[in-house]
Amino acid sequence: MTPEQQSIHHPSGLTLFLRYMRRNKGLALGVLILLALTLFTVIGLVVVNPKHAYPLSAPLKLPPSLRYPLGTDFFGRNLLAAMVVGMWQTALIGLLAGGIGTLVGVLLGFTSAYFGGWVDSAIRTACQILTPIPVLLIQVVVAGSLDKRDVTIFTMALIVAMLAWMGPTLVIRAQVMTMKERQFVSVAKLSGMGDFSIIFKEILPNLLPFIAAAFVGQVFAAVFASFYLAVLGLGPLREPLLGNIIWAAQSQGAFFNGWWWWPLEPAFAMILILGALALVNMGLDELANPRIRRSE
Amino acid sequence: QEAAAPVAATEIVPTSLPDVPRNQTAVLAWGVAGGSSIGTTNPWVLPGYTHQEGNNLMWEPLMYFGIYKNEFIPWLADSMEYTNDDFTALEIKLNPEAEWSDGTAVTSADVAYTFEGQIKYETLPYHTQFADLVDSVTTPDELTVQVTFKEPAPRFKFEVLTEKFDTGIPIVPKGYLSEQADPTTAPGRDEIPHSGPYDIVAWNTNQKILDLREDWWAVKAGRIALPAVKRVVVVNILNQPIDTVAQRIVNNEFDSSVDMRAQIIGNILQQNPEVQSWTGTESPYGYLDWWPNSLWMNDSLAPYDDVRVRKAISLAINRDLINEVLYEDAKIATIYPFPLYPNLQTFADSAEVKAEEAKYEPGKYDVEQSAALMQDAGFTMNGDGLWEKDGETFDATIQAFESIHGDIAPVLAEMLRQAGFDANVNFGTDAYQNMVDGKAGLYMFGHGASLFDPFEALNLFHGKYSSTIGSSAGNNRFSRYSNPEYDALLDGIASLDSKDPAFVSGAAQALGMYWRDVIDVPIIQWLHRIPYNNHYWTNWPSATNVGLGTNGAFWAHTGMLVIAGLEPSGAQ
Amino acid sequence: MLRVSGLEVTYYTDLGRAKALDDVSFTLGAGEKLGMVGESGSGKSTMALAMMRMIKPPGRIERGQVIVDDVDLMSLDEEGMRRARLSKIAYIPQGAMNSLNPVIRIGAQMADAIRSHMRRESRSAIEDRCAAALRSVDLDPGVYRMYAHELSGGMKQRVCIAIGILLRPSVIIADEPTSALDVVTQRQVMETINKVQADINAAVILIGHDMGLMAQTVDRVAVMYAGRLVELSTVKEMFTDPKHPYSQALINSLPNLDKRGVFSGIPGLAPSLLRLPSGCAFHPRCPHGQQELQRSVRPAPVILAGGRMVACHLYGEEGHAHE
Amino acid sequence: MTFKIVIKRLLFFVLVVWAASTIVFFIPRLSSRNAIRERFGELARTGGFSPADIEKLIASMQQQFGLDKPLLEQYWQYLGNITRLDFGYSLSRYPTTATEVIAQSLPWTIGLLLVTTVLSFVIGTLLGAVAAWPKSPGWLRSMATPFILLTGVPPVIMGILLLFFIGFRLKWLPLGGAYSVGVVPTWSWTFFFDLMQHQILPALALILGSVGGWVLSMRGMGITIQGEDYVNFAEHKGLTGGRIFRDYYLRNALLPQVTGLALALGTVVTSAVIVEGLFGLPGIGTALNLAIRANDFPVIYGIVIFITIAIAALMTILEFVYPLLDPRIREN
Amino acid sequence: MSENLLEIRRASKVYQRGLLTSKATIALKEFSLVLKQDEPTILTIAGESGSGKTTLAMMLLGFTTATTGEVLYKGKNIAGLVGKERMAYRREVQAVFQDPFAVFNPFYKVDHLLTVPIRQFKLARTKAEATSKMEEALNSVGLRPEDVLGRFPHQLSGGQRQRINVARALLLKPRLLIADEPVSMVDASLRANILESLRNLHRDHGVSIIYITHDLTTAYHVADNIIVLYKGEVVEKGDVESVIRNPQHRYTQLLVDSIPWPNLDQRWGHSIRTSETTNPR
Ligand SMILES: Nc1ncnc2c1ncn2[C@@H]1O[C@H](COP(=O)(O)OP(=O)(O)OP(=O)(O)O)[C@@H](O)[C@H]1O
Ligand SMILES: Nc1ncnc2c1ncn2[C@@H]1O[C@H](COP(=O)(O)OP(=O)(O)OP(=O)(O)O)[C@@H](O)[C@H]1O
Ligand SMILES: [Mg+2]
Ligand SMILES: [Mg+2]
Repeated sequence: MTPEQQSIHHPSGLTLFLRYMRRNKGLALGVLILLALTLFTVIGLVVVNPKHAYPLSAPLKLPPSLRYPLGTDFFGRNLLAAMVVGMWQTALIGLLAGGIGTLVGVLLGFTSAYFGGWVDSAIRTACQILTPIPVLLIQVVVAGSLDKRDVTIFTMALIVAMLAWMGPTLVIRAQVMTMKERQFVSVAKLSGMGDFSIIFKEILPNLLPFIAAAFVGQVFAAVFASFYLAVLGLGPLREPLLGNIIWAAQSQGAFFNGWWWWPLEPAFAMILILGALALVNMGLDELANPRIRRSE
Repeated sequence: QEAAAPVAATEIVPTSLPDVPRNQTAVLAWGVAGGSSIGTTNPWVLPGYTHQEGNNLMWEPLMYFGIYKNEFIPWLADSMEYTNDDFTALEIKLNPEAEWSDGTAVTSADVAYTFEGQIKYETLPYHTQFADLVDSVTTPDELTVQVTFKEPAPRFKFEVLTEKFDTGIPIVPKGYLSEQADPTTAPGRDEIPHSGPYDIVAWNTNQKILDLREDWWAVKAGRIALPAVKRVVVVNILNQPIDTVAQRIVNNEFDSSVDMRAQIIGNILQQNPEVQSWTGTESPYGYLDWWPNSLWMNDSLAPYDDVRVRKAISLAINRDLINEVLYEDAKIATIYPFPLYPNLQTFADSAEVKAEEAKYEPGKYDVEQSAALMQDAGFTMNGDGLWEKDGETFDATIQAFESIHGDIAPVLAEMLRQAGFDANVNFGTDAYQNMVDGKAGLYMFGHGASLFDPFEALNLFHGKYSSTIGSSAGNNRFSRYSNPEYDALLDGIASLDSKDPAFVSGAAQALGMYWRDVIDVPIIQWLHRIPYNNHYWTNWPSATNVGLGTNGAFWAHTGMLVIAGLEPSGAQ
Repeated sequence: MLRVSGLEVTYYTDLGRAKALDDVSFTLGAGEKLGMVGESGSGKSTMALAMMRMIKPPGRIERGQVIVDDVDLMSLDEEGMRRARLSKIAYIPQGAMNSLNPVIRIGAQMADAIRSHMRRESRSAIEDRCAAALRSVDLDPGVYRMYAHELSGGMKQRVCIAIGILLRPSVIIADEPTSALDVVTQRQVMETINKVQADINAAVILIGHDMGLMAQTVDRVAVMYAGRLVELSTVKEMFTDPKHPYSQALINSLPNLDKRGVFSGIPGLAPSLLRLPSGCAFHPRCPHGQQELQRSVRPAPVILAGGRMVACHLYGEEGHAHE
Repeated sequence: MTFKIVIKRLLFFVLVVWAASTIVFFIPRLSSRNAIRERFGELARTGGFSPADIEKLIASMQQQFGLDKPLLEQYWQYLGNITRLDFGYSLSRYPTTATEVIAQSLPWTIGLLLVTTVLSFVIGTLLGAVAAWPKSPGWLRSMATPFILLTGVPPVIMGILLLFFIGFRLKWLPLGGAYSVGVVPTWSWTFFFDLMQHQILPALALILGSVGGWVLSMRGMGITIQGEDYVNFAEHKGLTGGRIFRDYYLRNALLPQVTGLALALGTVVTSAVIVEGLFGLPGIGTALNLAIRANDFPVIYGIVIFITIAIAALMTILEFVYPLLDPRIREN
Repeated sequence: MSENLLEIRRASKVYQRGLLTSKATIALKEFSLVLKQDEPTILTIAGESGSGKTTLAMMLLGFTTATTGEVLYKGKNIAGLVGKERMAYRREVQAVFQDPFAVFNPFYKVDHLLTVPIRQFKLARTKAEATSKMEEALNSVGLRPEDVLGRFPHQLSGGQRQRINVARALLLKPRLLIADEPVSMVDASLRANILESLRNLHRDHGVSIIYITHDLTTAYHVADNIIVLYKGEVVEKGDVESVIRNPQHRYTQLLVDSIPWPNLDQRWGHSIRTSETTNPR
């Protein structure tokens, strides 16, 4: 008895995505930079010899040239190779630490919000108590008390992840709290769904933008923290982590000696990575928070 | 006994400070990380006191030693002689003009008090030497001190009583210290009477200001002319990047600074022609320190207990490459565990030593031979190109210090890695501890021993110091090498004078054993490359202007002589 | 007093252009109350906002005139329009619950409204004016010193009304002022509006979709459908003899005390503004809508006897049914 | 505000400090390293100080630091000491206590960090507010973007770049130090200007990177507030743009920003660790940096705990101030 | 004696606000009610905002537990139900909520609302059977499956969405349906359709309905009996005709008087003083 509803043409997901990106220029730019960096790293890993990222593998102190597009450093590293490997390692730490932090945060956030009661109080209180503690300084304490031989890319990631879960926990918890009050959860219960199905099938998918934003935020924090530790000389020294390269250049007086490319390249890469992550994070925030989301 | 609670030092804030123009001020960049406690001027407050960073301008020893002239420089003492042949008695005659800043004379009582303090207080640096060797200290009159030893102590005068580089003791005022509740904790500040030419007038975390004391006794005594430098400002550059410090020297902000890496000092000289180094504007810019560095190995820790492995490591070191990469082709790499000061150079050039060198080829670089040795020792090369045994590579992490080995350690590690050793660098604060405990296998460290003859350097490897792993290796004797044959050789030459031909041939033999057994792998001579800015001050020490013959570091015990010798350039 | 003519608003959305207001014209005299009804999305709020010139992007006022006391609001500059707001034409918002600033006192919110229009007004004069306004909406003047969270929903709504009448505007637009309130409070608020209007003799436009409420309060009713004004009649005519088929359906679907248990809804669905049916927008749901005319030609508004307006093909030029 | 709430807030404060103290106490003890041993070994190495029996000295120091006692006892004693703000002796500047190290560096830092935090908060918040406010002029709005991008520049890099370009190349500002060489701090304008000159670059390095964070959060909040009915209603009331901006938009959007202020302190101190070192300023950051390098754990503890106390105290104060800003919270 | 489908025994609900402050809201006070198994009925619960209507609904659905008193379903306390009985209760007591948008998970297409209960309660053995059941249910609330299936909730109108909700209830054929203000957020013009669907559910399938509303006009048209709540307490109950035509309690009178009847003859009475609740609370 209803007349045909006028079929409004709904653009495909991709078109909408692209259109959204056009509006959310920050997100687009961030994603673009990240893609470019990924491309650089992936192609780089295929093309360059990772061995050249380590000392004495190339002539010394050469400014950028055709043969060595990014130059070489005091120790005879081919900086192109070093940047490729360093970028890869930085990404690895970032993704690992960010992943762990987010995962723990999501698990705790869900547990806390969904089950409530003393579990919630405990987790929430723990988060609130830990939040004011300057995380980076604690990470410094941890890294500083480790035996240097134990400091690797992976321990770095763990150190960074260790105190990174409070943020996501609180964000996810808050979201689940509001989400579980939403009526579709009640309806799911009425439809006979169990607690776990509700968490995973009803609530989780809706939190994806938040989780993604939290993840990007975590990756940012992790990259920043690992960089910070490395610049303080607390990283795995032999590895060409971007922070380590800057640290090494600093301690060899690179600027004064006129080897400007040595510290500037990793600095520039770091700025790109962190800037892009910041942009993406901001964009995702916007996506997750419909009030901020702009429409045309 | 329970140590009394130390009194914390505090800033010294001047009530008013006379204006001293820049051209009468020497500005020194002080970059000793960690710093001393501010306000601690009492040499007995340890830990806390350091003679570096300007305190050396306040304190004086009995004698200094001019290493480049190879002679003692009498200071508070006019003479200091062993009075018998077996080196068990020593007499010190003080200069009658010597005077504390409060106007009282420096007397034998002060010297005796200084010596007895070393015996009494465990925390003082020469406690062991005094407690083990000194039998009695007597003061027949105001200017004479007599010391008798429990056993022959031929090196006591030089090693302990004379100040050179960073060793030796200053004489402290009995009058002031004996009135303190605990002379090892009273900070001293600007109150403690001292005999040196400068008074501390201001001291905080940023800087330390010392002003000239015009009534300095040494001028009256004719030891030296009144210094032209009216004020010394020691600026704390803390952990400022080395670039900044270099640039500030170029900008004539600093007159001198801590030593620098070869590259940087080269650039400083280029950018500011007024700045000079020890060797003028020529590489290697620095003067020879007494601290040649080796790649030490823990000779009792597997697999470093296998001489084949040690030799293989030695063969993997390319000394030419080190010179090229790090030192602009200056000949810094070495094969000796001692600095080539005049006397030691003569020893190294002796026929006996040359013969040993030809036999063991200590400086040889040969990766293939190295590989052959490793295979012989039961190692195989794994897929990563690293030597392994029983499926595992062995830990070849080099323990080193970032501030001084930041350039060489990574290069060494990489050389080892290229020869198949699983090498890495540890610049951690635990690096030194790992050397002391012997838990690690490889360390970058110096031999702070011989200055005059090779005995002290060779003595570092005497079996009696070879402590077991886990217990600490005393006095930087890290090799844990033990060989009765070697010990016997050393014991045989211990009491001989260094000019004695028997000493030379014995020492050459021991050096041969050192090379044969690759006790450690000598890497580089240690240079101090200090920039000297002639803009305001001239007459800096250099290879062509050795002055009294002391080294040119303003922070060494002899730094006072460097500052006191400066002449104004006339610049405004 | 108020003349709206040819008002047109378009929203430029992701999915296309939505003409949310299409050529709306009507007039209103002082002291008159106009009810504006229509299903959700028919453009009621859009019309109110357009009259205030408060349409925000992606929306745009394409054309039209809103003449209040002989001044065309659309021709004013920004500053002029700002001054006109509240002093000539006031808007009482749909979500009164959240329309008060939570961190400053009610009094300050009233005072700054006055001060923005009368710079030289003295402090005491402002306070008197506010107190009077509060009293006229049956609120204790003590509310002046309170914060929004200290008030109940009905009180907040009345504060908004009080603010609306502060400067005695000629036109007051109240957008669903009671939809979030329960019946008892609803009635009180409506009575307050009536009283206030009598006081200042303003023209009032009352927006809502509750026909019952309209029956109780307004003088004339305007029916909106898909952004178009389809009928404008007195309340009596509307309830006894609705002309437009949509109005008829609307009236018929109302629950009636006498016909308990009988439901008659309007078949079909509200059209999407993005893809309006051709011709008469109501034709797919109209019992008379199957003819070619309805499908292809948009009906022009027709003035019937007694000044009623209707836009439907059933009524010809002279106000006669086509049948 | 009830008595109970005050108690609750104070309890929270104590818990935060306790948690931080416990973490920094136990973490280093999980590793096998011995900071005292390392420290005195290091001292022995750098010369001038070569006690024959370093073991004895270490043992006496262990005792001094109470490290010879059982862990739990140490912990209790440590907690007790913290209540007195006594963090023990500095290892690298023995016999100065960690508290004195902090006290010495604090004046240098408070000035710098306070100014930078406040400046970046004010600039960032205003820019963020302006960026989200649709009526603000385009050029003002576009100012926000570069700052947002700058959040991606770690203060270290910012510091290095500033030092390189402004200090080395352009020679506009001094290269380092808290004030000029040989000058003695006095209460005079000359000294003040000298001091300020030396603070500009480090302050810039800290500010430039942190403004973006405030811009971002303020912008987000601003957009949310802007959609609020009361802002729309304010416009319906015919208020002037300036008043709406100030009383309706900024006032409300500002509230959550204030909460972030306390936490920002931690970030700024963290950045200061490197920036101060870069510019040779003898503040908390440098003290911490040196302590890290020397593994001077009493100073590290002291600073971390001290900063945590400062943050927690600031948070607690803000908790009490917040209700004054937001009447909604005043009641419960 | 026929078994009781639902029995509420002196159930109260007190909300404690905050841990430290002891401010308590009594949302529902000693509420009792019996619904018989074999006499399906439509019962209206009416009352102003905050009178405890939703609280009661949540209690019946087992989403909140009564502070005191109990809720029995087929003679068993719902809090103690486990296993099969619990599943049966879940299936047999269903709800239609006020906000037709909030009940949809925005992540899924609207089909999700229908497929989940089919899957969870194993209402269909094959996919085809499931589809035909869904279509049947949609048809009986006047929706064409092809109009709505495969769309996201925001692509449908409020009326369509609420009708899908009713369709969902229909699909499950519950014994008891709790409809909490099902039409208050729906356009006036669509209310009739939805209420009609509800009534059909009652009439054709023997479903008991608890219709919660503050709108006495619709209550009057839909319900058989009515309970009037005021601040958590029952102030009046009886059959809807007599309560609305002849309210006894003062509050009920006020409520009835305030109904904006869409009838020009039935103006709002002036008997009730308006100043009563106007003072600041
Ligand atoms: N900001 C906007 N962007 C896009 N479309 C909009 C916007 N605001 C309103 N619309 C569209 O304009 C049309 C009219 O909306 P309006 O709010 O005027 O309806 P209404 O009659 O007030 O409805 P209700 O009764 O729900 O308040 C609707 O189709 C709506 O979707
Ligand atoms: N989770 C809760 N915590 C504290 N108080 C609550 C909670 N839920 C409801 N209340 C209070 O209980 C009372 C009854 O609320 P309820 O939602 O049942 O009312 P209602 O009759 O459904 O109102 P409405 O018509 O507005 O939906 C109200 O005073 C409400 O503030
Ligand atoms: Mg509206
Ligand atoms: Mg309710």
